Amino acid sequence: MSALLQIRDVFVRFRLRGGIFSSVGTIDAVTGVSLDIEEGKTYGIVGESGSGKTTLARAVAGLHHASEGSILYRGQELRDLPEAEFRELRREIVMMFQDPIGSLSPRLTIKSLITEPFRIQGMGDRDLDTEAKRLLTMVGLPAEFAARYPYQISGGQARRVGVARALALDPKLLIADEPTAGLDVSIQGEMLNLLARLQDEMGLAIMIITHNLNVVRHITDTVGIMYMGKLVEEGPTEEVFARPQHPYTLALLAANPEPDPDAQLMRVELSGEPPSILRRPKGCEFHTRCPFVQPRCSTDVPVWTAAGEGAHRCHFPEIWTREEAVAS
Amino acid sequence: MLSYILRRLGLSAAITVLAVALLFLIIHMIPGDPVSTILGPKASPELRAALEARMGLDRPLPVQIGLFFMNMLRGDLGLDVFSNRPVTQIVLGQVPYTLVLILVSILWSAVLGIALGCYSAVNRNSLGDRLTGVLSVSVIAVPAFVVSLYSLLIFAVKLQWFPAIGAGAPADWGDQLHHLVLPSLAIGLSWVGYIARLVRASMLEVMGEGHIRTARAFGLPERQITYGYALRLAILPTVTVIGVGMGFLLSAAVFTEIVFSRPGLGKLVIDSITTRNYPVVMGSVLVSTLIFVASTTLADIVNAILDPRIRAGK
Amino acid sequence: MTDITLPKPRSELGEIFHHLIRDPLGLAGLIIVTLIVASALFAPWIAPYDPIALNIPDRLQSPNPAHLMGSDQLGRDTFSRVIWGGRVALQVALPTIAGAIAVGLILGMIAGYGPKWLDSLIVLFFDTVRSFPTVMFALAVVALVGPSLNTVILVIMVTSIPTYGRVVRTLTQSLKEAEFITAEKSLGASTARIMGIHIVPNVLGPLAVLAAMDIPTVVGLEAGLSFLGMGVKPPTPSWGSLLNDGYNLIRNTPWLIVAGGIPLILTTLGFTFLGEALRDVVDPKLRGKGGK
Amino acid sequence: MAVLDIRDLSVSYATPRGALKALRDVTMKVPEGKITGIVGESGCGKSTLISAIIRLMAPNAKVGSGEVRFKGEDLLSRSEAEMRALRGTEISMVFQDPMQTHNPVLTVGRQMIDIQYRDKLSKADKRKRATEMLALVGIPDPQARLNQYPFEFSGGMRQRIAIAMALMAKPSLLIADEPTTALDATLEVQIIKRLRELQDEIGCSILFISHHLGVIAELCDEVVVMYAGEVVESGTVRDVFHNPAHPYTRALLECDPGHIKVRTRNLPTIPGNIPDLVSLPTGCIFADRCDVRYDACGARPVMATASSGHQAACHLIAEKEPA
Repeated sequence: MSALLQIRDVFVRFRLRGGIFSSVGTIDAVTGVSLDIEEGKTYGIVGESGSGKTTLARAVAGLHHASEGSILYRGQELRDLPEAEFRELRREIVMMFQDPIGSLSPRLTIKSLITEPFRIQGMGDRDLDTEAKRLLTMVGLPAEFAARYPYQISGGQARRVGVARALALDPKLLIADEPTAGLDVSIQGEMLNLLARLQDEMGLAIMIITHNLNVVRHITDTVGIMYMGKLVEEGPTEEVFARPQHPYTLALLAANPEPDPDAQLMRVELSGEPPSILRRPKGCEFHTRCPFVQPRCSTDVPVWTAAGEGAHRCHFPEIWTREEAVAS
Repeated sequence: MLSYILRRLGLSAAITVLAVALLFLIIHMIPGDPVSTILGPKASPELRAALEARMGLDRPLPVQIGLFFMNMLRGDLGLDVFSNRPVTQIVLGQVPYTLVLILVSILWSAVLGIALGCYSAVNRNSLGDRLTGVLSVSVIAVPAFVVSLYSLLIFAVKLQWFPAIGAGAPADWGDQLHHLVLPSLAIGLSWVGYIARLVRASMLEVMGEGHIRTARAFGLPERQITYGYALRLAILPTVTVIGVGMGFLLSAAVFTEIVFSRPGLGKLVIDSITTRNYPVVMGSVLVSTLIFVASTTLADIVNAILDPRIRAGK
Repeated sequence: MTDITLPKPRSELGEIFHHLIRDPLGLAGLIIVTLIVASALFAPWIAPYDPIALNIPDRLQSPNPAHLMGSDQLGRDTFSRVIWGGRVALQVALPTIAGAIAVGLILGMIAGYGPKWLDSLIVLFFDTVRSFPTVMFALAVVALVGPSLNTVILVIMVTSIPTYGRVVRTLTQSLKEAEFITAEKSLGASTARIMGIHIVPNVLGPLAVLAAMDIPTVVGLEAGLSFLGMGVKPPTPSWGSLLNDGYNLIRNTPWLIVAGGIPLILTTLGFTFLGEALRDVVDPKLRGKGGK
Repeated sequence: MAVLDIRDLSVSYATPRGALKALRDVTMKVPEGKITGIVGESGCGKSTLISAIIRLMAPNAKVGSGEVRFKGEDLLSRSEAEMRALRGTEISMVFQDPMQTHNPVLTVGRQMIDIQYRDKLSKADKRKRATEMLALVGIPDPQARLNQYPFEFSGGMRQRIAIAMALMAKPSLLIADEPTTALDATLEVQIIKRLRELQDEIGCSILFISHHLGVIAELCDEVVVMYAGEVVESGTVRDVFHNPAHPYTRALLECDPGHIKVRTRNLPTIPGNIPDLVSLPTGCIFADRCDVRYDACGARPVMATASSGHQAACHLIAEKEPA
C-alpha cells in the first residue's frame, strides 16, 4: 500500500528582492527532501531555525510553491495544482499554525472562526451553531467560548480553537507547526494528548513540525531531522533516539537534556553558528559545525544512506558512534 | 551610504518628472484653457491663435510635454504675459521670502515641539504632560490662516506690537525679523503641537523597548538614556514628518502671505490668478513642487545618516 | 465546567462607544462634533435670519440680543451665516474624505496585497501626487476653471488619496504577513474573502482615526480657499468668506473675524479630540491590554 | 555568606480590577560564588522578582514589604542614585530577547564604551577592554566587529555581546533572565557552557532564571522553584530534582518532556490554571491543582525543612518535620 503523502525530491526556492523591479538571486529553503507519511501515523520533522521545516510544511499545505520534485497525496500530484482544485483537497489536508492567537482573525468570534471551514467549503447551510458546539466540546472548551474574540482567550485555549478549526471537516492529514510553542511545560502535555486522542478517534495522519526533539518522542512513529533544507536523518522514533546516526541528531538530543543534575551526559557542543543558506558550505553542509569532522567531509557530499530501519546523510557514522562509546 | 543616496535621488528625479507630466496632463484635461484664461472669453480668434503659437499650444500634446521638459531643464518656464520677463526670474525672485518663512517656522516649531515631546514622555502622566497634551491636540489642526487672522487682529491691529504688512526693509535684518514673527507664529503653531505629539508617542514607544531597559540596567545616567539613546531613535519618524511637512507649510504659507501682505510664492500665485497671468501660476506651482520633492528627499537622506539600518537596506 | 456563564461581550461598535465616552477628550470631541453636525443639518430651523438677505440698516453691528454674533457690512446676521456655513463645510469635507478613502482603500489594498511591480507603481503614483502642494495645486486649477465648490472637492480629494492609500498599504502589507491570513489561505479562503472579511475590517479602524483627524484639515482648506475667493462664490455663506469679509473690515470691527474663526476652531478641536480618543480605542496594542 | 538575601518580599501591581499580588513573602538566597536558578512557569513572578532586585519596576508596581539584601545592605531603602551606582558595576543583567537588548542605531563599540562611563580611562583603553571582552565570549575578529551595528549580528552573537557587557565590570552578581530561551538549542548549549566558564574565571554569583528544567539541572548549584508569586521549594539542584518535596515541583518534573522516555499516548499534565492573583484563594496557593491535597491545605503553609538546606512550602513536609 502506498503512503498517504509521498514527498519526492522537493525543492522550495525563494526569489531574493533587490531594487524596485529587480531580483538579485534565489535561495533554496528546502533542497531535495523526500519522505512518506502513512495513513493514521505521525511523522515528526525536527530542525532549528532556518532548517526549512516550516517551509516544507507550507509547501505540502499548498501555501508555498514547490519549484521541483513531487508531492503526491493519495497518488495525486499537488505541485502546480491550481488553487481552485486545491481548495477541494483543503478539506482533507489542514494546517495548524505556530502562533495560537496570531493565527486567528482578530475581529471574528470563536464561533465564526471554527465554522469558517464550512462556509469556505460551501457547507454554510449546515446548522453552524450545532457544529460550533460539537467542535468546542471535541477540544474540551465550554460552549460559551463561541461568543468570545481571540484576544479574550489564553494561548492554550487559542491552541484548542486552532485544533477545532483544523479538524472541523474531518480531514485526513493534519500539519501541526510547533503545536506546543509558547505553552508552559505543565500544559504542553494536554495539547499533545488531545492530538493523540483525536488521531485515534479520527484515523488522522499527523505531520508535526518542531524544534524540540523531546516533544515528538512520545507521539511520533517516525522522525526526520532537517538541517539547512535537507533531511540529515530519518528513522523510527525509538530507533533514532536510541541510536542516532548523524552527529547533528546527537547534538539536538544532547541540547535537550533531561532534568537530572547527575545524568551522564555526552555534551556535544557544535562550533559556531549555522552558515547562511546563501553561502552553503561545500561537501557535507554540516562540516563547519561538526565536532567529528574529517578531511573528506569538506569536499565530498554525503549521500542518503540506509542504515537499519532508518537512513542518514553522514560519511562517518561509525567514527563518532565509537567516540560516544568511549565517552560513556 | 552613497548607493542609498544615489537610489534616493533617482527616485526623486522620477517623481519630479512624473509630477511635472501629471501636472501638465491635468491642466490639459480639465475644462478651461490657458488662452481664454489669459485673454478672457471675448478675445478675437487671431489673437488667440497668436498666443497659442507663442505658448506652443498649437502642437501635439507629447511634443508640448517634451518641449516643456526641455525648457524646464534649461530653466526656462516661459514669459510673463504682461511684462515679458522670464517667469523663472519672477518666481525665483519670490522663492527666498517663502523659503525663509517656512524654514524659520519649521525651525522654531521643531525645536519647541521636540522639547515639549521629550518633556511629556519623560514626565508621563504628570500635570505638565497632560497640559502639553491638551494644548498640542488643540493647536494641531487649527488652520494656519485662522491663526494668522487672529494674531493679526490681536498683535498687529489691537496691540500694535508687530507690523501688519510686508516683509520689512530689504537691508534691515532686525526689521525683517520683526516682520517674520507673526507669520511664522501662524504657520508654526500647529506644528509645535503635531511634533510634540509625535515625539511624545515615539519616545514612549522607544522608552518601552528592551535596549532602554538594558541601558538602565547598566546604570547609564538618565539624561544620556533619554537624549543619547531614546531620542536618537525617536527622532527618526519626526525627520520624515518634517520633510513631508514642508508641503503643508507651502500651502499654509499662501494664506499667511496674503493675510500679512508678504511677498512670496503664495502672494505671487494669487496676484497672478487675479491678473490671469497663467504662465506665472504654472511656474510657481512647479517650483513649489520641486521644493517639496527636495525637502522629502533631504529628510530621507538625513534619516539614512541617522539610521544605519536604512543605509543597509534592512 | 460547561455551566459557567461568561459576561456577554459587547458588540464592536458598542465597545468603541463605551471606551470613547469614558475618555474626557473623547466625550468632549463627541459632543462638539454632534453639535456641529446637528446645527448644519438643522440650519434652516436654528438660524434666526436668512443668511443671504440684505438688511442694510442693521449693518456692522456688534453682538447684541438680536444678532448674537453681530452683523456684516450688508447687515446679514453673522450667527445665521456661521450656522449655514457649517453646511458648506461639511458638504465639502464629507464627500472629499469619502472619495479619498474609497480610492485610497482600493489602491492601498492592491499595492499592499498585489504583486511587487504594481506596488512600486502605485507607490510612485502616491509619492507624485503627494508632492503637489495642495493649495498651490488647487489655485492653479481654479485659475483655469474658475472658483467652484466642486473644483475644491475634487482637488482636495485627489491630493488626499496618497495619505489614505499609504496607510492602507502599510497596514495591508503587515496583515498579509500575519499568520491568520496564512491560516485562512490554508483553509482555502479566496482572495476576495480574505480581503473582505479579514483585511478590510482590520484596516477600517486606523482609517477612521485618520479620517476624523483629516476632516478639520479639509474644512480648513475649504475655508482657506473661500477666504482667498477661490472656493464658494458669494453670497453663499462659508466660514472662509466670513473671514474674508472680516479681514477687509479688520480695522472697523473685530467681530467678523472672531465669529468666522470660532466655528473653524471648534470643528478642529472636536474632530481632533475625537480622533485622538478613537486612536486610543482602536490601537490594538492598547485594546489587548484591556482584555487581560 | 549570601551575596543576595531576599526576605519576605511582596510586590503588587495596581490594575483596574484591584491589586495584583505578583509576589508574596518571597524569601530566597543567592550564595556567594554559586549559580542559583529560579524555575517557574508563566505568571510565577520571576520577572517581577528580578525587576524588584535591580529596582527597575513598572510604574504601577509597589513593594508591599520585605528586604532585598545585597552584601548585607537593603537595596529597597537605597536612593535611586545609589542604586544606579550599583547597576552595571556590582549587579548586572542579561535579558531574554537578544534582538531587543541593544540600541539599534549605535555601534556595539559605542554601547560598550558608554557603559564604562564611570571609569577614568582613555577612550582607546575602554575600546581595548571592550575588544578583550568580546574575544572572551567567543566573538571572532572583535576589533572590527566593534564598529558594527547590532543588526549585523545574529541572535546568538548578540546574546554573547550582552554577556560581555554584563561581565565587563566584573560584577558580584549577574542576573540572567532566560538568556537562552530565544535561541536554538545547539546555540543554547554553547552559551551555557561559556557562562559556566566565565563564572569560574570571574568568580561572580549568578542568578539564572529559566523555565527549562534541563538547563537548570545542567548549570545551577542551587534552585528556587516559584509558583504563582510564591517560592514553593528551594535547595540544591540535586536535592530538589532528585527528591522534590513540593507536589508542584514533583508534577513539573514529571511533565518535562526530557523526563519521559517511553512512548505514550497520555503525557502527564498539571490540570487547572494558576489562581487569579487579584483575588487570591485562602490557604495553599497550589491546593486546587494538587493531587495530594488534604484538610490542612485550607491554611497557608510556611516553608518547612525537608532536609538540611532543602525547604518546601507544603503541609506534608511540616508534618514530617521533627519538632
